[in-house]
Amino acid sequence: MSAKLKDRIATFVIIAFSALIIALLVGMLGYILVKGISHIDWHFLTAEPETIKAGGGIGPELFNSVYLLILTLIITIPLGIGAGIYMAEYAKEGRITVSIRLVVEVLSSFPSIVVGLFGLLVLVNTFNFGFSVLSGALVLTIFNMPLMVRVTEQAFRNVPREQKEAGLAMGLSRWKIITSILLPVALPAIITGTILAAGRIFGEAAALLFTAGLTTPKLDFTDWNPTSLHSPINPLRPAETLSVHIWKVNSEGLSPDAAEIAAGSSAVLVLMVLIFNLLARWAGRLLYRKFTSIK
Amino acid sequence: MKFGKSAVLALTLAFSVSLAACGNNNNSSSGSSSSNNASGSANTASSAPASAESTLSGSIIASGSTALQPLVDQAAKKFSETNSDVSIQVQGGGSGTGLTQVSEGQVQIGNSDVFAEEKIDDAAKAAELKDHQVAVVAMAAVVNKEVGVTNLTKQQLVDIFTGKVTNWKDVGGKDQGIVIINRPSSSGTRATFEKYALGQKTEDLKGSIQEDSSGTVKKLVNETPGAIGYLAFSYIDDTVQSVQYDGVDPTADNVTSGKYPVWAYEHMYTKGDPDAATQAFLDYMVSDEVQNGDVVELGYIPVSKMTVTRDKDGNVTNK
Amino acid sequence: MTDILRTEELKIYYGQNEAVKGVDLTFTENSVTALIGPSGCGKSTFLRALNRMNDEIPGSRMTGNIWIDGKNINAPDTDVTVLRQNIGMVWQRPNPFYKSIYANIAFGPKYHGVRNKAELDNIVEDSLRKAALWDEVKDRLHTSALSLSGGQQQRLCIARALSVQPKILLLDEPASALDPVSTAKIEETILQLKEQLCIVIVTHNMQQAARISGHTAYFYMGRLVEYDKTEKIFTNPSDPMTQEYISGRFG
Amino acid sequence: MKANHETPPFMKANQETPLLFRKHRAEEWIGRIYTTFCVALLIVIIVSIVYFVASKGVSTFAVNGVSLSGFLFGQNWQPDSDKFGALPFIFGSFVTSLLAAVIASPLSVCAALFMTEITPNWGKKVLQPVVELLAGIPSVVYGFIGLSVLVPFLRSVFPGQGIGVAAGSIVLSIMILPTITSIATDALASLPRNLKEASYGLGATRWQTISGVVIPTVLPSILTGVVLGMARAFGEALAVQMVIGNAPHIPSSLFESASTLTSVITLNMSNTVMGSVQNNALWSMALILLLMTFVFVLVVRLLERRTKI
Repeated sequence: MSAKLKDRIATFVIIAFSALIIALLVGMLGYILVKGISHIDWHFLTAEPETIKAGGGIGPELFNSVYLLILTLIITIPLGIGAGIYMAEYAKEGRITVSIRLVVEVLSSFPSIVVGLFGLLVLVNTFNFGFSVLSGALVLTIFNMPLMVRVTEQAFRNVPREQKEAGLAMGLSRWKIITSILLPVALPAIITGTILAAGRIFGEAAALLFTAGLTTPKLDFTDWNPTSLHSPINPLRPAETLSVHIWKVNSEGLSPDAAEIAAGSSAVLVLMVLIFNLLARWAGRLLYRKFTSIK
Repeated sequence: MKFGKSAVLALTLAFSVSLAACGNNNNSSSGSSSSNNASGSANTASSAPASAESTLSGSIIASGSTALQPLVDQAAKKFSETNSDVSIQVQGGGSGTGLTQVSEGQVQIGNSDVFAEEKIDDAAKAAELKDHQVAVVAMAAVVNKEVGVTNLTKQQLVDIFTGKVTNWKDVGGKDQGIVIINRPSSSGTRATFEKYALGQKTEDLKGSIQEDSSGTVKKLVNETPGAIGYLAFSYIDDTVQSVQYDGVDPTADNVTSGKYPVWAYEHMYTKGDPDAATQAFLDYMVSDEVQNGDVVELGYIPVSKMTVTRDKDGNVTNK
Repeated sequence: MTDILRTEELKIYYGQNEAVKGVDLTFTENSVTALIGPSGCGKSTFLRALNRMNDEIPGSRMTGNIWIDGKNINAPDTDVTVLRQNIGMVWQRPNPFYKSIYANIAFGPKYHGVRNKAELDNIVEDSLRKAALWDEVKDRLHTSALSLSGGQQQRLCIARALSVQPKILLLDEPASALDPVSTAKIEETILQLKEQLCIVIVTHNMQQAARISGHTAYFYMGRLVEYDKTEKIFTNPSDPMTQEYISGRFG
Repeated sequence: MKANHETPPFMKANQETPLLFRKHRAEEWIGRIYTTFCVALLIVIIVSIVYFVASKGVSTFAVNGVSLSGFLFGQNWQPDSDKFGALPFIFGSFVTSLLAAVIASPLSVCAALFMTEITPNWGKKVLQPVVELLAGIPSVVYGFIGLSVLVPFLRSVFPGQGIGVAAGSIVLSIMILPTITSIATDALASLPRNLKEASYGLGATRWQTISGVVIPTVLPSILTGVVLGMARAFGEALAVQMVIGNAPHIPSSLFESASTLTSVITLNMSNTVMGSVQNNALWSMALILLLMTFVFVLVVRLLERRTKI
């Protein structure tokens, strides 16, 4: 076989495999959307799920997913950014820094089910938070923090060194330099990374099975007292998220339209992830422009 | 299981500080309500009596069996309507989790598909739990509609689930291989089926499929040629073929009359005697309103209708 | 003319490598001193020692004395943030903050306690005027500093350094990345600032050193080879090495 | 000799306002303490995860007296008869993640080559977002599609019930595709241009350049991606559990039902009571998953060290 022929064949194989990957995604998205999108309407998005009757919705689940995400981000962002800043600005190269980096790496590669079990054991049982939004949010924090640390560290390292020098030469404290000079420059990258991580949180299910639970109490959207059981914002109520709902409906669903609900929920979930992706790209570009240059 | 106290303490500290650090509304409120929750038992009558018709108050958490959860949930909503000071939270998590949590005092009610003695290794711990049987769930073997079998004897089922018979033609069906869709070894449904349908424990066969959830079992039996599984009555519909057991139809009437033996109680366990609010709720669960209404609606069999009773060792007596 | 800054036996190490090998130099008020020498001769390292910026480089170490204002700043109890407020610095590449022109200048004074808006406005205008940038930017003070040209950005950096009213200004090749027109403007600015400040400038450009500085120091291999009036250095240096360097035989 | 002139006015001003300086000093400390706390929290989290999982996982052997070798190498998983052989699950985890890597690696490398060597422009615009989206799809959705599309397909084409090792591996391979692709792409993109130009300059074809120069140079990076992908596959729970069949046996064919560590934990954890032997055995499996994470990270580290040299 001549070199040229080999080259042709190889090129063909590479292109064919790449096309296969695109086809896979298109096929999967197409399947989910075709099956699910016809089921999505306002009623589906807002109604409560039904146990045995058809026509249930995913309103509480959708709310739970969003609420859990927000709570997680509120806990994670300050902690993750703090630790990321430490890694980028305070840590001196040495054994300790190397081992912290290892910790971040290991923590971000823990299987979600193991972290979920840890949550079950420690948060749900030992601390007695029960199956709750809070347990779920803390477990998701464990996932999200290493990601945030990496994103933040990288973003800070990408800020031109001269910015920091300029601040130092003016006699600013290190903390002032970090918060007032470096952070605004690093922020677009941090936000993009956070949104992408948020997409992952949104889809997480395995860990939440054991922490946020498989149920949702009846939510009363007029009750905003966080200690009341039926209040949507009570952090100690169980909360079944959208991805957990898919798993449950798929496996335990009694209602006659369980398959459609699973498909519809999957479509909503995938659309949300798509939105997160687009939002991350858009926000990143917009913020970068806003922070760096010409109005 | 006991961990080093200091480790737990350190961890508590770390988490609470981390919560304080972010200092947001939700979290600060969670702190206060978590301490409410941590007090464990129901919080009786601390607030002023709100409604005239009810003197009960407290908060109840029931967790455990996912099979029982819809029923308890539905009943709890109704109960709260008339007893507005009692808040009831119903959580899933599985029978094992429910028993763990009630035994550790984390919840007031642990829902279980099986007798606590079958799950809890520590006999003393199991003895602390008080059983409240609120419904009966019966199950039947189901087969793929194509296999051409509508009745199986106990022996035939044993032969199938132990792998002695591997083709439907040997039990009166088509010439087709048998695919077993079983449950995992920890499943309460499997325990019931093995105990009362097969009369013996079975080993997991090589190549058999195991699913914990009834929905998946139904889907697979429907789709897989030659499949056999077992489902609670409430899951059985026309996508699968339910099978007579020794010639007895799997119907609710046959269960209540004691003719059809493959059934089990749904249990709601409390640790010792329940407090007033919990007791009232448990009483409500076995009231006619729930038994003839929600229980039947959700596909369980009313425990009140049963003409026979059964103890944890499987001894059946007429009422 | 009074002395304001003086180094004695200043030695700087990067790890095992001795980058500056004992330099004694004195700088006076209202003067421009040029530090020249081939790349790697230690002149930039020396400059960065004067406001202790070398502290930020891991593994660097410094011995000897730097007297400013009657205090040895190479002492452990020196508060470097106070020191650096009194010594401004501008680098080769302009590094304005990613903020508006106004915010770039007002940032330092605000941090150091100026809260009054009118006073801030004054400082901003004053600093920009001193850096000869006011007329070019006065109508767009609140646009991004990065929308300025390179030369303008560099003068903005000078203005920023001036905003906290330093007595000493360190310039590390401030014009080497700029076009000739911008360079001329920077040099003009430097000459004006000389009236109020002690300026130390590192430069590779012989003509520039000749044009703006009163004194010149020639560094080679971490040593101060020769220090004298600029005129003398460029016309009749006493050391043959200096002669070789300024006549362009190496470097 | 000391300089003799008045203290400059600005310096005086600073000395007269120690309050501001105290504020700045305090600010500095707050920042340092806060960030250090955040990092310490990470360490607390990882230590407590390891501690709690290990203390439960070890009690199977220490408290319940199950033999460690019986657990690791036993083939019989019959908790009711006190047989706790976890080998089928360990085997299942390794086989599915290895197979997933075998399926995904060539696809990923081709995608990476497509994006960097063949049509960088078009590749970046189309394939890159596709890969990122694949990474974003939640695992339950993969499981859902696996069960609804892949299993019936396999059932109709191959012997068996469609459910099994093959289905699990294929689902996993699609899930880890983005991991390997993005790492391989980064490695290829950072390759010095002159390396390839030298090869083209000698008259080599594109494929000769790729196979002779490019791939050997970036092989350690690609392997890093493969290992990271395997690590993800090893720990994935729901998607696998939905399609693999969960029989506690070592399968004899790709189309036979099998189990992984994660699937057996998912199925049984909520059905068992904490403190019971069976429950502890599940924690032991979680401990294996945890330890494997460390192994994967270690392997990645070793590979990265090789990349640097």
